[in-house]
Amino acid sequence: MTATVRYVAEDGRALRELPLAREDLVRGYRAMRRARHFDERAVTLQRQGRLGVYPLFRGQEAAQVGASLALEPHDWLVPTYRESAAAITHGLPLETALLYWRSHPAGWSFPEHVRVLPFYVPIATQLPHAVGVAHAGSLRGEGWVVLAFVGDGGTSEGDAHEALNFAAVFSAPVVFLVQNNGWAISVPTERQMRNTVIADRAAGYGMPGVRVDGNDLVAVWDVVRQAVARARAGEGPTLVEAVTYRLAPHTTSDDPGRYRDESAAGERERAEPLARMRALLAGMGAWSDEYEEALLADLRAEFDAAVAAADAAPEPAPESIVEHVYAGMQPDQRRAWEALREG
Amino acid sequence: MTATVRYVAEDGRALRELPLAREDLVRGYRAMRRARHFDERAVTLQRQGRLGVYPLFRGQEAAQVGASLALEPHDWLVPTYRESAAAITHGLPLETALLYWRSHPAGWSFPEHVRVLPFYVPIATQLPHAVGVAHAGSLRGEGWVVLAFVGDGGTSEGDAHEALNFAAVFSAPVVFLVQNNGWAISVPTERQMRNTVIADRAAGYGMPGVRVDGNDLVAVWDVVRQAVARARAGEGPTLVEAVTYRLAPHTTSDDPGRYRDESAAGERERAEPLARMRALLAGMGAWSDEYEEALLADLRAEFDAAVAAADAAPEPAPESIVEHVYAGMQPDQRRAWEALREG
Amino acid sequence: MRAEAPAAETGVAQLTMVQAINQALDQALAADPRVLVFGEDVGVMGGVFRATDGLQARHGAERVYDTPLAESGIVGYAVGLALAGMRPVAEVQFAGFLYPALDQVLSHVGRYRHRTRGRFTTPLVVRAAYGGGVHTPEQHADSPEALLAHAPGVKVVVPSSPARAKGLLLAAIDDPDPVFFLEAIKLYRSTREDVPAEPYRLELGRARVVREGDALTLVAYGGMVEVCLQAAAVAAREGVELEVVDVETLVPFDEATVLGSVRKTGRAVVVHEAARTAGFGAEIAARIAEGAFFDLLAPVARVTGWDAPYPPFTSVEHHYRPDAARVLAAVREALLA
Amino acid sequence: MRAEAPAAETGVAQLTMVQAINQALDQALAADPRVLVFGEDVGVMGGVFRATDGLQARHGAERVYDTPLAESGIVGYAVGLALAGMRPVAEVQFAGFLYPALDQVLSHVGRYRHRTRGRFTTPLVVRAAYGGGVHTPEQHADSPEALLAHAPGVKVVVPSSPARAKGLLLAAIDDPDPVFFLEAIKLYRSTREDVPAEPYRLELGRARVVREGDALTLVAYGGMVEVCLQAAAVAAREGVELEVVDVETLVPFDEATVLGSVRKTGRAVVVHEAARTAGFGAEIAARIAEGAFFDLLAPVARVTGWDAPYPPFTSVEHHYRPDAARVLAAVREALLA
Ligand SMILES: Cc1ncc(C[n+]2csc(CCOP(=O)(O)OP(=O)(O)O)c2C)c(N)n1
Ligand SMILES: Cc1ncc(C[n+]2csc(CCOP(=O)(O)OP(=O)(O)O)c2C)c(N)n1
Ligand SMILES: [Mg+2]
Ligand SMILES: [Mg+2]
Repeated sequence: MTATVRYVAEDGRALRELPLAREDLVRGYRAMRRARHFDERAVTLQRQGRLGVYPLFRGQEAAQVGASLALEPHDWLVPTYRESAAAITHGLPLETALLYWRSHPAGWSFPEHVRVLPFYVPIATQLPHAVGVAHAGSLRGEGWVVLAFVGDGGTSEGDAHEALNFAAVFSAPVVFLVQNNGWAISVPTERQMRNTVIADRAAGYGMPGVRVDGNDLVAVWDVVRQAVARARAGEGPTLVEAVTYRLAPHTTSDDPGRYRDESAAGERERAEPLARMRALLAGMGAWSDEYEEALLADLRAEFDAAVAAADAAPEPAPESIVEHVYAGMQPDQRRAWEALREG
Repeated sequence: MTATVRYVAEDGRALRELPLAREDLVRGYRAMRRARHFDERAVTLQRQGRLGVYPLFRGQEAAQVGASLALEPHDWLVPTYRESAAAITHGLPLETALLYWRSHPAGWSFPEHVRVLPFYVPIATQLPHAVGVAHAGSLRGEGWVVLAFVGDGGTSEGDAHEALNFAAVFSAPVVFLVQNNGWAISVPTERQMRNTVIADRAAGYGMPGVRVDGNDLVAVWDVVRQAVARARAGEGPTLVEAVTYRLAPHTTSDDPGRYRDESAAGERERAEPLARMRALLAGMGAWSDEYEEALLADLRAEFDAAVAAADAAPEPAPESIVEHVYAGMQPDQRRAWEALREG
Repeated sequence: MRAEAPAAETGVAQLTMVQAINQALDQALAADPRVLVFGEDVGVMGGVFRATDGLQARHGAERVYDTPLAESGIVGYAVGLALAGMRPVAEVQFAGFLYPALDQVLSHVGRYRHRTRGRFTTPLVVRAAYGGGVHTPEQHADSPEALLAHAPGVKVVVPSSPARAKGLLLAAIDDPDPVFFLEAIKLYRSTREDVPAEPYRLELGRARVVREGDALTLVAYGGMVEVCLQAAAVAAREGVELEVVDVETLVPFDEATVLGSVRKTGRAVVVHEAARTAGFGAEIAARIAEGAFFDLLAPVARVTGWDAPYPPFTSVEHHYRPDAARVLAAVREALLA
Repeated sequence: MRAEAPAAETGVAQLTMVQAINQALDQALAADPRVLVFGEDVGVMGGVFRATDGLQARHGAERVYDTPLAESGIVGYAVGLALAGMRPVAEVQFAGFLYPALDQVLSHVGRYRHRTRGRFTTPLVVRAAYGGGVHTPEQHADSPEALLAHAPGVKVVVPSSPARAKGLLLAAIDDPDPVFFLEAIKLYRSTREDVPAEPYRLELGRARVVREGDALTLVAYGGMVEVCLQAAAVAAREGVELEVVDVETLVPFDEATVLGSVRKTGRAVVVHEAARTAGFGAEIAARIAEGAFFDLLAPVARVTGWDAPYPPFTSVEHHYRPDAARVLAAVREALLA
């Protein structure tokens, strides 16, 4: 059974020498804080009816942010629906993310320079795409690496298996990041699989498997950084399992009280990643309440601006729903387009 | 990396104490010889135009027969198209097998008492069925175990993964027998997967994985017998990898000269399972040329009778192609049936 | 650990469709020990729509349980259970997530009986929520009934109301053939109707005239029946009586009832929310045009989703799904022809 | 290690369809470094039908290669390659093995452009052998074109001859949209035809009148075009001139050409070998019945595979696939109407 990589204890103590420079630790914390702020504000917007169904990531900031920080800007990030934190860390504008969750078309066309594939719904189907993008990069000598996310539940789908095998066979520069957050909606990892150490699957595919404390930003960042380096050096894929916890409901529509004991939530909250990182930084003298306040003020301003920009996006026209079906509009779509335009 | 279980050396020497009684060793050899005879005669029939495309199993007799002998009659066998040897060992009448490969409907309706699912074509799709049959058995307390076959190539399909995971989660009484015969048509196992030790995948699913010399009847039989016992005792599934070799073309339509060096065939033939077993028995004084002759005479007679019975099967009526679509004939099929009957 | 038995099975109650489905499952589990109910989140949680709410508590975790997150596995595993004599009732959360299972559907579910000449059969039910109209996330509003209808050997049932859903589901579970049971999300909770408390079965393979009229026949199923009835109510105010046929079972298709209606009215508009091209409406229209040709006074029109994916864009998604206005526009055109 | 360059690209040669396809792939690989050819057994072996014969030797194992045995993986991986700017051309050995990939097709291939408003596109080609008539094993004779046609965003092309196959395949590889390219197994080697040696492209989305006539229109594609031409030849001997339209591109469908022909002849018979119910013939028949209603003199008939799986039973399988006799029987009925 694979051991779990960890650098920082739950109380914020460094367990051994940290592989990251002080500035990086601060940068990592700031990015996590930014993500948490996004999540909290997004939930508020959702309650106000200003976003659609929103999948929260509370508790998974270290896993998502740590992994994303290991990328270069020209690397690709392949998220699931839950990876808003990862996506904004890798450059997706907040405004775009908000419009996405508002199900506004302007949120679905990610800016040209942002190397993030769109969030998607059908579980695990993005993983073969990740392998294709990665392999295209090595065939063309692009030097990019692909970071592909999937959940514990998602590992059960056939596509997860096929993608892992393709990646290994083609030695594709891709890092699979499984966030084992304990739940697939109401199904706990123990009922999803018999061996809940997902990193143990890597050996079967002939790739390295690493299990990391997914609430330890330092550990995730470092493990993924090494996996990215391997991929970039042409040594092929890695399977990283980040053990974390979905502190929140599955989405804003979910009521976890129906299937799990929410009274244990307090204990879980103690293991959450932000407090740990903040304690580490505070212990090093690298963070303070004043810093926190200043950061929050910045984040509020940034988010407010993003909301304002999102609100300014023009309403889509009815006929837009039959645009972009093919590169050129075909007769059937043309007919539909005209009918929709007439109203 | 998993070690390979072996009891009998290629030259027929016992490498350690054998776990099978002398009568069983003889029974095993006789069953393999019977299978080989079937295969050889089937190829001849195919060349005469009296069978359709036929997937040979030459070289895989120990894997198929050894595994099947580990079953009780009330256990289920779930074959791929290549498992004629396994199927006839588990009780499928030769006549039915021949009619199957003649693509005659009478060969597709296996006798009621024979617990063999039909041969099938779409790779790996039978594995979830095997889990369902197994789980049904444990839910109803039937006490049956399911032996499910798949090839090295077949392990790449998503269904293989989903079935292994379901089996582990439901602790279903099923034994997965992967025949790693080196090839998936023209694709060698090394290009099918990066780690060619398929048994290494078992750990990821939380089930035991065993690699066995698939050309050693004793080893296969014993390993599968243990796996069946575990399953029957409620301890869940096992993944057995039998390492063997497809000595023959993929099917009677295939020309392996297009993709592999057939000059190395002699060396491969030396590792084939029948000679090894015969040498073992001969060394023990349990087999002789006379026994062999007598057995062959029996097998010829049995096969001739099966061919005769198969030849006597009445030609299907044209309208039969729209029968058995639903339990009761529905209007659309009725219309088709009448049109076909009128001709 | 089993919870108390459900209330006595007499009388009627006003139920939503999801409640009626829950009751059908409950009664099937109680009546037949071979019945198993499984899928993603159907156990403790009771299903994303609560269709299996309380069933695990009442019938035990051996008969009502969660599976891993893998639809091909779910349907393939159901095939195995059925082959071995069980009566599996699988839930796939949304019909758009049936796609990974289509290989099992096309390769096995519909083929097993035919290829084995009746030796092996797969009496199973797969339930899935389909269709739009309630602002679900992307791919949660798909309507893939035409794909299933093109798999010979498979039956396809799409109920249009609580009482029909209950009786059809109980019939589907008893049916010797595999049945895909598509439940319009829009109908799950939108209306209630009197549903008899005792178990009852409604015959599969029968279309129904749900409103009589002489001017034109509207042919629909599932969530579109209500839309057609709305349209018919509007038309009636203008003195035009539209007949509405609820197909209910897509396969086997009840051609006689549909043609009977069209022969009477001389005009037909077929309505569904799936995309138009190669949708099931094409099959219905083709059959009408062939079988009722000499009685037709106007071309058979189709009012359907457009030839585009169901749009994931909330503020405009309602332009995709047919509504009474679009149906009436087609009716008007057909009446002028 | 690259083999010699192919012969100079001038003149014409009598090629089988599989040779014409091989040539198209060869020329696409030569012309565009973004083109990749992959699938099961396409590398060293050159494909189960030899469509990729010699391509790996000529273009290198980096551009022509085997994949693991997993069709969902193949198509999903192709999506990724296309997203990243390559022009993947995947082979799926038989169309019946596309089923595991349908999730990728329905969830992604046809949806990516639409959902991302054109930001991401998936210009890829998936080739697959389809159809019966040559005694292939079970599930090797399936015709799933209707399933693909019901995935908006996907184009579906079914060539009917060597020369058409070459030009359509080169156009498909260049096309900015994903194209499913179904090749009738029956046609792979059955006939030869003059095929220009140089690369050329035939426009997608155009049906063709391949034989003119005035009595009735036969509408078909792929392997059924030849059957319709045979039927037309027989009818001509009896003095009845049938028009034959080769649909060629199922999606986007060239309604104008098909309707134009039917408006002229007043009668139509649609022919395909897939099962009838919810087959693509329903779409064609529905469009004709709607669009040419006032010119129709007889109901639009469909001659198709029966509503059953393609039978795996060799001695009777030919009763499944439409032949000239069945087409002529439908023609006769339509002419009497
Ligand atoms: C193919 C498919 N099946 C089912 C669903 C419904 N569904 C959405 S999220 C989810 C659970 C996913 O769990 P996991 O992979 O662990 O990711 P997490 O939600 O925990 O981030 C399910 C079943 C889906 N979106 N796609
Ligand atoms: C879904 C599917 N894809 C492709 C094929 C074509 N095919 C038939 S056998 C085969 C190779 C199988 O290899 P393996 O699983 O190793 O079994 P073996 O033939 O060696 O017994 C392939 C690709 C198929 N039958 N089904
Ligand atoms: Mg999870
Ligand atoms: Mg093999």
